[in-house]
Amino acid sequence: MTYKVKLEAFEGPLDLLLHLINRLEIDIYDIPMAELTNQYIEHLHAMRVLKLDELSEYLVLAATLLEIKSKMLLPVHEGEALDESSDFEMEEDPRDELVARLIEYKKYKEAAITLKESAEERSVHFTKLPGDLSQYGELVAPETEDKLNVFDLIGAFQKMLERKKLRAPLTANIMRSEISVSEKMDHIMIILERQGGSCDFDSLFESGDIEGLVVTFLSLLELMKRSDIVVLQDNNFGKMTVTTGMEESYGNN
Amino acid sequence: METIDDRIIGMLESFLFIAGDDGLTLKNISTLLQTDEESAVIIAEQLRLNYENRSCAGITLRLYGGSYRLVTKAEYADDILRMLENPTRNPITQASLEVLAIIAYKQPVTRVEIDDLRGVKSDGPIQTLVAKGFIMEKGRLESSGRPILYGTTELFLDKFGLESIDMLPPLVDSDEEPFGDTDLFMSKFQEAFEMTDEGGNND
Amino acid sequence: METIDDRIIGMLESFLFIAGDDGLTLKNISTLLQTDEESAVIIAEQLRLNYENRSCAGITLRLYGGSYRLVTKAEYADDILRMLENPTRNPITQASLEVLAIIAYKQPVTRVEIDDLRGVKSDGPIQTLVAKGFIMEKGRLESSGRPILYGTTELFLDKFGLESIDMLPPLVDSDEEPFGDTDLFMSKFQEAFEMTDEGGNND
Repeated sequence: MTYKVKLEAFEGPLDLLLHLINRLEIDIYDIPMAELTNQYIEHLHAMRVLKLDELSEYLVLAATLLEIKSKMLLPVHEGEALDESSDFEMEEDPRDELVARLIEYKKYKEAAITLKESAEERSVHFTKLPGDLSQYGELVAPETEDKLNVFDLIGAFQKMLERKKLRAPLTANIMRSEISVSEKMDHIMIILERQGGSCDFDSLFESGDIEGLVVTFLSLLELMKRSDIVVLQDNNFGKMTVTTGMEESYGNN
Repeated sequence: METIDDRIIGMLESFLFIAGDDGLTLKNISTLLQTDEESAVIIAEQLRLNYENRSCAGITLRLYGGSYRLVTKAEYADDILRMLENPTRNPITQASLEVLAIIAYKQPVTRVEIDDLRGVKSDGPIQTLVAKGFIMEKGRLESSGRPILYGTTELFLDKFGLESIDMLPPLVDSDEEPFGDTDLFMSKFQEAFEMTDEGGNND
Repeated sequence: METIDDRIIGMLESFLFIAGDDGLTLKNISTLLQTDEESAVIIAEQLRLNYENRSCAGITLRLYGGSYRLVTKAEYADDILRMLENPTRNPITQASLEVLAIIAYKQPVTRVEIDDLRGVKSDGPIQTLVAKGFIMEKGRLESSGRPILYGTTELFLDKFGLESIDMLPPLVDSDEEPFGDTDLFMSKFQEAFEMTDEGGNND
């Protein structure tokens, strides 16, 4: 039988074994060692083109599989297997330890899936930044008598990254859809008109998020290119002034 | 008690609103409302019910990691994602999830125990989980090498929507029966009567 | 128009909730609700009326400086001041802890860099941390204004139980798993198996 298998990434030899057991529809409590070992080694073979050091853990398990397989081939077992009543002695089964390991691992693998679902459920609930109470007074921080925990630092840092995500979008995303360069160009010209033909370069950049500032800057460049405005600077690092291009004295190259 | 004063519910809402994602513990709430914790639970539950019963409410109350937080209702998630800059959710790899599950259920636990359970080295995932603030050192094992014992953090509980570590769903085996050794034996016993061939590939 | 859909009111509440102190302009609101500004005004007004008419509401809607904001009701102002005296859990405030984390990991670092990273001014927490002796001036940056460079102190190491600053657990951005190699390995591994696989013919 030939079929295509799309394999997910394996998390280790036990994960690979579970995958094979599942795919081959093997009963985990009665693993056909020969078949499973062959399949496992076939997979290892394909993996061998990859990094060897990452394979070492897989190889250790391969050795275990082979050992179990050979133990099961011992004639004592075959003889007993013919006799139904001797099944009570299956606690001696060389596969027991492996089965126990697989089952234990599987439990946590499934718990991981549950955790992931739980995290997904949680992720549809958004919360807000704490309100700013600084205008009412200092937050009182009690004296730090005990040892503090480094992991609190990490927690604080991660929380801050989360908060930044909440803070950024509300300004940025909305702005982007709203203000185009051409709109901003009109806006700048209106400001210039109101202020009698000139204004501080900096004043155009006083508010807005990064997107907004970039749009403002692009608009200025475009206006300069069209010679609608001229940007003047008295000396290096001096204040820059934006004026409407009316003032002929500076020309408009 | 039968009728909770409207004003105290409003007060709790205002506190929770200010606290935002810091949330408030039951202790915080009872201190702030100047009441005992038992009453605080009842008031919080009434606030939650108010939100749930009001279809025009965009927010509701949740308890994560021991802290009550106001959060937006799930039904608006897509609308909110629309306005978020970078709606990609924090990806966590399968390996990290496995390690996290082991730590959550077996804590405190050493790296070696985790490695043994998974059959692979778990240094990488552990490092990631520490950096994400989901796990932390909970002391050292008093044995040779004094290995670090790991446990989960409150941030883990928050991000995974758990009220407390006791609220983790019980570990289950994929088969319906949560079986011990006896059951393992019994199922083997049964199988032995059903079929004896090693191949088992009868499809 | 006569009867406003409950859902859109809830949606507006959820948006305003997340916007917090920043608030939303009418234009923002109409964009987000995908409606015109006239309707947005009506929806916002309905939300405001809901808050005002509900005596158990702790928050309400206000229009300040062109932005709609959810705010706590005036009647709870005195109660909220209690929150200043009853800080939650940590013996050090969340804000200070954030600033301390940034300084610990990124030192030497200027106030402006810290502000940028947090997205809020950090003068207060920095002052507190200097006063507590956790951080100190470690020189000046040779650029315009010669801003102060901050770093952590011995006391910081002592209080946080660190032998040296190198003993801080590694930190990664939450978005990236630090183990590119593993992923590369896995993707190669997957590639290797994307091909046709001979299975089940080995008895």
